[in-house]
Amino acid sequence: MDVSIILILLLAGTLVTLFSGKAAGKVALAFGLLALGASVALLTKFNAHQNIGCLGVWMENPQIYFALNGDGLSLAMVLLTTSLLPIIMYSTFGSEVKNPSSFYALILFMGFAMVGTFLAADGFLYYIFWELALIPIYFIALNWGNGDAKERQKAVVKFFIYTFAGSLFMLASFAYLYTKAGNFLIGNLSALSLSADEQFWIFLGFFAAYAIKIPLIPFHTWQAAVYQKAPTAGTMLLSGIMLKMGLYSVLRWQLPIAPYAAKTFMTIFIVFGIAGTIYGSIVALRQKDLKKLLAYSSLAHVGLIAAGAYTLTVDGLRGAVLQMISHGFVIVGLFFAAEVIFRRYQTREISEMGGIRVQAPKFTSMFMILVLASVALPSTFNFVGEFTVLYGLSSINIWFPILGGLTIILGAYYMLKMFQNVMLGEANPKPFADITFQEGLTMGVIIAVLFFFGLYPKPIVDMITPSIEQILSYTHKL
Amino acid sequence: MSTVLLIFCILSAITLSTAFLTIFSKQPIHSAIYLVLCFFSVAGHYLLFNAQFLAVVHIIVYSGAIMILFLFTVMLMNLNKEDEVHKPRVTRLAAGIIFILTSLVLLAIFIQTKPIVGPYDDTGVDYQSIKVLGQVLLNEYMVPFEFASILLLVAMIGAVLLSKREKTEKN
Amino acid sequence: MDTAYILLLLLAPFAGFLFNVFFGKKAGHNGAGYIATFAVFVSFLVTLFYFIRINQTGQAVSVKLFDWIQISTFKLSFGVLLDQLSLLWLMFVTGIGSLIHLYSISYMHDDENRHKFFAYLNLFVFFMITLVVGSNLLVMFIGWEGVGLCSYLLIGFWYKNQDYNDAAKKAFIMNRIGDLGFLIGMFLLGHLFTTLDYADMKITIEGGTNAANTGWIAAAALALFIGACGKSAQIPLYTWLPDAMAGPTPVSALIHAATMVTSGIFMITRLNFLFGLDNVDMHTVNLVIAVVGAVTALVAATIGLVQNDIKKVLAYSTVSQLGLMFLALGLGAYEVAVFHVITHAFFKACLFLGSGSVIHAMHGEQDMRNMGGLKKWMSVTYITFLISSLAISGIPPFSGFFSKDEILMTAFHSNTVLWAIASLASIMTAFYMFRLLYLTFFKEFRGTDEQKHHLHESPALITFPLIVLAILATVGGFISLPGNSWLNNYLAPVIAHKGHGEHHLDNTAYMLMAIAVVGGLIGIGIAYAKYIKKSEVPPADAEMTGFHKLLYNKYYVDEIYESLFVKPINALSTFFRDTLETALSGLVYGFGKVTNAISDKGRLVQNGSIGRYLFAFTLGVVAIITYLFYNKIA
Amino acid sequence: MGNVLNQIGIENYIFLCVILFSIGVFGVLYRRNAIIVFMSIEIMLNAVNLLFVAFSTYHQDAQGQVFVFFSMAVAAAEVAVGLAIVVSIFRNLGSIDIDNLKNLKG
Amino acid sequence: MNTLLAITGIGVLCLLFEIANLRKAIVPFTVVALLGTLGITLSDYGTVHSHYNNMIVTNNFSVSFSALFIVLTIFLVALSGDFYRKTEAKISDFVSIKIFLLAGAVAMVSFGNLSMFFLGIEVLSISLYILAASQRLNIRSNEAGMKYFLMGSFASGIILFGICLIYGAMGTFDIQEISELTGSAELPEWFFIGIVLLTIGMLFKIAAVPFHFWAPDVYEGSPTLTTAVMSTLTKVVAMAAFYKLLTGMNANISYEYEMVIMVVSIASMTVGNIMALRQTNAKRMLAFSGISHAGFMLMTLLNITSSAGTLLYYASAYALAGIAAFAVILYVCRDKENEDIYNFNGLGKTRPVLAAVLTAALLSMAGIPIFAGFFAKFALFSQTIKAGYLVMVIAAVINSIISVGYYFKLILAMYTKDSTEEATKVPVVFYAVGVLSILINIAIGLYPSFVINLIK
Repeated sequence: MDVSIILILLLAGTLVTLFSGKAAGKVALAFGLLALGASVALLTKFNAHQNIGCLGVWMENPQIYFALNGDGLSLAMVLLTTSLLPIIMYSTFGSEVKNPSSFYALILFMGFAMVGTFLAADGFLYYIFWELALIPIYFIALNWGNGDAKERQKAVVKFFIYTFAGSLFMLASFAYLYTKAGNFLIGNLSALSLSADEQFWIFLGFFAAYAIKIPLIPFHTWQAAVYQKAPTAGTMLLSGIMLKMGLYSVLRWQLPIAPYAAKTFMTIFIVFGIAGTIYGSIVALRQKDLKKLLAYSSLAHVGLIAAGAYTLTVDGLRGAVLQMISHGFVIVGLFFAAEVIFRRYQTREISEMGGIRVQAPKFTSMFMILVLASVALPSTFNFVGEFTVLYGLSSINIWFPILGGLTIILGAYYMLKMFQNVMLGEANPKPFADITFQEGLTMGVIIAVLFFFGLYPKPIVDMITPSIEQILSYTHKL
Repeated sequence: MSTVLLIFCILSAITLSTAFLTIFSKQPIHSAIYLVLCFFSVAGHYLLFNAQFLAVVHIIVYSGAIMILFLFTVMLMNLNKEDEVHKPRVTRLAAGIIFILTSLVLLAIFIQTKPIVGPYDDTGVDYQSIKVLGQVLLNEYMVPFEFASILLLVAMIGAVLLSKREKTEKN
Repeated sequence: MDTAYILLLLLAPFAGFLFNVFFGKKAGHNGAGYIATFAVFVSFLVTLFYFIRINQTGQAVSVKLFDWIQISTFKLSFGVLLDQLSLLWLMFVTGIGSLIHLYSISYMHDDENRHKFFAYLNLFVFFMITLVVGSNLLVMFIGWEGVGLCSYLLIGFWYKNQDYNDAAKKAFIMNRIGDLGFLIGMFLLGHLFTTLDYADMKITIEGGTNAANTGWIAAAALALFIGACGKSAQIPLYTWLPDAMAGPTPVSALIHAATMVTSGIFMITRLNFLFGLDNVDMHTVNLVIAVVGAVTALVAATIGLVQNDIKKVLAYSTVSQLGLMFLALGLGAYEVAVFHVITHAFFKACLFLGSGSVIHAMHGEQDMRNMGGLKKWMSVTYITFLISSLAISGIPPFSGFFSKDEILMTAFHSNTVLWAIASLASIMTAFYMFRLLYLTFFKEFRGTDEQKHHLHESPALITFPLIVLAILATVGGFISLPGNSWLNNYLAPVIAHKGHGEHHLDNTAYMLMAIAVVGGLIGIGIAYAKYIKKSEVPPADAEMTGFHKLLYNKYYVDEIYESLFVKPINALSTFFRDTLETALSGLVYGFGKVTNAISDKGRLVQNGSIGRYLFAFTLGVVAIITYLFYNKIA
Repeated sequence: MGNVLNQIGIENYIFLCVILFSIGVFGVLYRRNAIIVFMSIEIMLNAVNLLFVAFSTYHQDAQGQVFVFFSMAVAAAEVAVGLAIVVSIFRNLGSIDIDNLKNLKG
Repeated sequence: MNTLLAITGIGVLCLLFEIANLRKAIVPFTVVALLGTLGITLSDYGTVHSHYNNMIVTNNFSVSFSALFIVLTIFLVALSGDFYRKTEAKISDFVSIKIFLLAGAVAMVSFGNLSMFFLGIEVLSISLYILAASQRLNIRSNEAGMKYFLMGSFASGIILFGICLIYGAMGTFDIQEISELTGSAELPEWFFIGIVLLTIGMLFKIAAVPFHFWAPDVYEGSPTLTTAVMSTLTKVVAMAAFYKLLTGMNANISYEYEMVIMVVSIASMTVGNIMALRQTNAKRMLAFSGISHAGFMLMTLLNITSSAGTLLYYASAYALAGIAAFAVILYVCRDKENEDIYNFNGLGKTRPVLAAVLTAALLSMAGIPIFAGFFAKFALFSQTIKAGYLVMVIAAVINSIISVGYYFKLILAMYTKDSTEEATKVPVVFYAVGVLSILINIAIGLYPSFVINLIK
């Protein structure tokens, strides 16, 4: 058994779901859980130091391999995906979904593409999965999204074209690398000795793809609108997992292939990330739409993660990975909270909320915990990540953590402000039923994960550290 | 100046001037007639090359068939009166400029790219009698020859297709 | 065995928290309160056990629970260190904590969400214990942020009032500013020492420090001090504390007087081996600490002079007292600071609880202008309040006298300017405390008849903690008598002495004591003259003028901060949201729009005319040929 | 009989054909009557045919002349089809002015 | 050679069927017969034959491309049955013309002599003139036919001139001999002029800027099935023939020539894509898209010695996607006056399979994996980079981005707008053609080496 089993499961799930009519949701969830089970089984194999990677020839000319990574970093990201997928699917059970078979099939397919992206060890394969992930989310956002259809179209199409545009530059970079190396295996690509100029251009090519996907400012303009317009499940997929594709790719592809460029321009890219953090936090302050606010908070967080990734230190990278995972969980939880409110109030305007706490104490507590996790309260998972990232940044220049750390101040500011406006105050005249079991379970699972790894991140750290050291070894060879 | 050259010059003058007249004539019928003259002068060139067979075929095909078709169409459409509006002056001027440009550029190139000067090949072997042409055409060029029939078949089907009235059509 | 006890110590309040969160509502009317109190009391017992043990053996207990965060160069574990300092802190955290829990049962008797209240209180105690017992800075940071969180939750306990929520938010954010400093300090120390463990850092420092690093160590110390400023409400991060009085009064007593706000002092004392380093950079840092402390003490005291809200006065008094403690820290007298922390915990907790008792009786009224003459109805509250006021004013033999005197003495030996400032602050303290006392308990009642009708002494659950705390406020000073200090000996293993720890009882000392006492009495005297003799009542808000108004409005610091930071950031946010985002987005759309516009124009070229197409064709031919054979033509 | 080109020179033929070809191009651009445009195209083809024959003589090779046959066949086919199109346009529009054919644009 | 014979045989048989009054059988027969022909063609794979004095030369290049053309023709013929249902009397003519067109196409990739090439291209063109103008009562069809005819003949004249000059320089029409002669030192300049004129003629045929103006008008005006032929079959035929001409005659491509190709290629991509953005007619939009794809395919000429496989792949990917797209367009615009995009509204709901097919086709053209179009683009990019034309690749990348804009316009119409009319019954042939071609597209997308390695 190797990691391809997860891909097979998800793809099979897609097909089965597509033809399972009304029961689609449950079928999809079952497949999602199966994939999670498979990932966990693979984890045990991995922990027993067995090889779970996969290498097969796909085509001879051009030489392309069906190669999948079986290392800790990939596995961690796969676990993130396969554990969030069931949560996301389960979270939709509380609301009516039209045309459910297509909807859940698309979600599973999205999962398939994302898992593929995280696993691929062949650049070409990776690129295919990378692009493939765009299609389902495009349709999910387009067909199941909310708000004015015209506006939504505009936002979604912009998102698609924008991200696609970025990735084409990556494709060009890969094409160039291929002419140099003769194949796409990550090991061979990283082993190439490219000149400084070549590295610079390749780095930029990758950067175009990743900066838009992550997104880093000023390439983020698609983000808020799409998050707002997409259905919540789509937003969760986007923010919880898809953003991480970009960040993961920075670690997996960009840094090892163009280490010299990464080193030379490190400061610039760190500044990009940190600027995004501050900018995102500030913009989030005055958002009127709950989902948009969360979108900007995402922007702020990923900026910091990216900054950490570009430090080229073990701490920065490790922190980035930890932060990726924790952010994945917490942002899914937060978007779900927004959805819970939407189910009851049919609005996302913060100004129309307020005074919910009186009516829904359980929901309030859970929401509060998620808010706190998102502002990286120690003992939550997010703190572990943020601390490590900031520590990594501090080893480059002490001003980086000072500026990047502004996020813990501004983050607290906008999140608490949001919480205050949404939840607190005199009781809202509109009734608000406290959360159902289904909703409680969804949030409860996320919260449990956040606290468990917040106090005991060791399993993940142990899993990812060898991969990170491997990645950094390419940058040290210079 | 040899006789041949003189003949060449006269023929060329006729060719070019009739070609021009074809274009400048306001009446399509006149154009057609000038074009026939032009074709005849080209046939004269062929004869100058001693390519009698080709000259004859040329006259039969162009002057005989093609031009008849043209004339027939012109008459069918009753276009013998002067009813054509000229293109705008600018366009005509541009056309003139393009003409000059094209011919100048091409001429310039060909003047500059004269092949090696020297006596022309004269193998003395017969290469353009009907017999030789027939052999080349039906031996070496048998496949294109047959293929040309497909071309003509297509043209034939097409001409019918384009002009045949269907039963369902009202007019 | 230690592990089990320590887990009990830590987890008892946490268990209480969990119980109250999930079952508190079903646990009977006062069930939540008793369980919470019991939970904290259990911790107190464990603490007591270890306290007694360490007094006998002098052996610190250190336990590593599990590995937590891994940094490239070192691992941070979740470790617990029970030494003299942490146990001392635990004693009054859990001790006073238990009392205040007890008090709260009655105080929060009528609140529908009291189970939540106790849950939060338990959670607070849990985090406070974590903060104190952590064996490294990161564990302390958990507690550090955790108590901030609980403070946030409890300040905003009455969440229907958005002003309270604002106050809570403000507290959290200002704390976070300090927390960033704390984090930066940790990073710097991490790079310097490759550990954040106190013990390891201490060993490294005692082994001698690299001179090149001293600047960085000082920077780290400064960063940590910023953290302390946030938590302990020092200039410039003090404005949240007065606002934090929005929370229920027991919270003010526990968190915003006795325990949480002293974390900054705890942290610096904890790191005394670091802050006490003898080099130029560190001296500067210490001077900064001392000056900040002194100035805070004075500024807060001046504001406290004119406040009319009973809790606000106490809040500014707390800020002021904390300032004095920082002054002591800055001067290197760590045990003195600790001493004042303890005495302050006693009398200030007592004062807050007393004011709570008053507010309770007044049904939520906090404005002293509407009180007066309460001693008739509330004798126990009055007496305990009086004792505590005497203590804070530095009147012997109450505890405050001893601790404050030590601070002043230390200051006098180091820097007379600081001493003068501190003394002035002390005089003011005496004045406003007695102003408070007189306005509240003396003269005629100035409230409504309705309020008057309901006035009553508080029940035993409220008065019992008051009495206990009043006793402690009276005798607490004896733990560190000048010349014969039990406290100094007790803390000796954890505080590196540099020789000026104790002051000999020479003439100067006696003179200073006298000055302090006289100063205190002068303050009391002025208050007496003003409010008893002249029977003045502070004017209504609108009638205030000049300096009085400036003080009453706290020097407009809040407003200054508002317009310096909050408004610009919000304006920036609006600008980003409305302008920059649109512009950036427009830029991206712009590409689309431009291409579309080109497309629209381009369509006009394709006008359907064969002539034009042929022209283009021919021009293309000519162009290509000309380009390719240019050298031939020319 | 000797090579005619010895007396005329291949370049003269090339020039003639180039000019004739250009006249054809000119006609295509100049006129808007479809039939005349069409005739101009025939002029172009004839120019090339003439050049073929010239080259045939130049190389003393029959293939060039054979090619002219094909070219004629093509011309004939084109004329047949082209005139059919012209006729059907004339039937629909009553005009064969190519500048009136502007329904398809943009 | 056998292929050519078989194809003409089928064409003639079609005509005979008409006489025998077997109209209903024409389409099925043709499809089956073409499948047979495909088999015959493929049986020649791996061998090099030259027939009849080098008139026809079959090699892997010609076999592979012929096979592609036959496959495309099968699809196109299959769609004819429904398309010509109203003018059934003429169906034999239409089908046979398509078959002869295929014969011309095959001749254009397997010629060994320029005369075959010339006749091939004329058969192809004349067939198309006829097909374009074939709706004789439709003024738009007339106009399209006229435009195509006039410009096509003009281009034929230029091609002929080019061939003539090559002959003048070489004294032969045989590709093999020409290729040998190009090595000699005293190469008359005429040859290059000839090549350039030939190039221009071919650029016209593939509709590259600035010789592209006919394409949108003709595509729009022609009957939709004819448009399908032009945009899929003709385009790839012309491109393949162009490629074969240049390689076959061993034309030493100079730097300037490459510059011209580059400029034309970039211009085609850019103009095609930008102009497509604001089109409302689906056919017209695909015409412009075709122009941009021509630009892409021209990139193969920059690395001419080794890019035949890539060209075949790109051509297959593009043409198959085109067939799939046109199958859907044909269905949607069956009884419509025009092919405007609003006709596609709500197709995602009424006809999900067809909508999916069209979506997939457009995604393939846009170059999104797993569809073949993506791999084609990639192969093209890497090859061009290898040849050292980074600028080209960047231009191509930017163009790919623009192209997504208009492809998505159609997709959006299908999925986000509501249908205005009742769905009519879909003849199964549309499903069959659409799904099959898209499946082949995906299949070669997953196994590109299968196609790319056909020509090494």
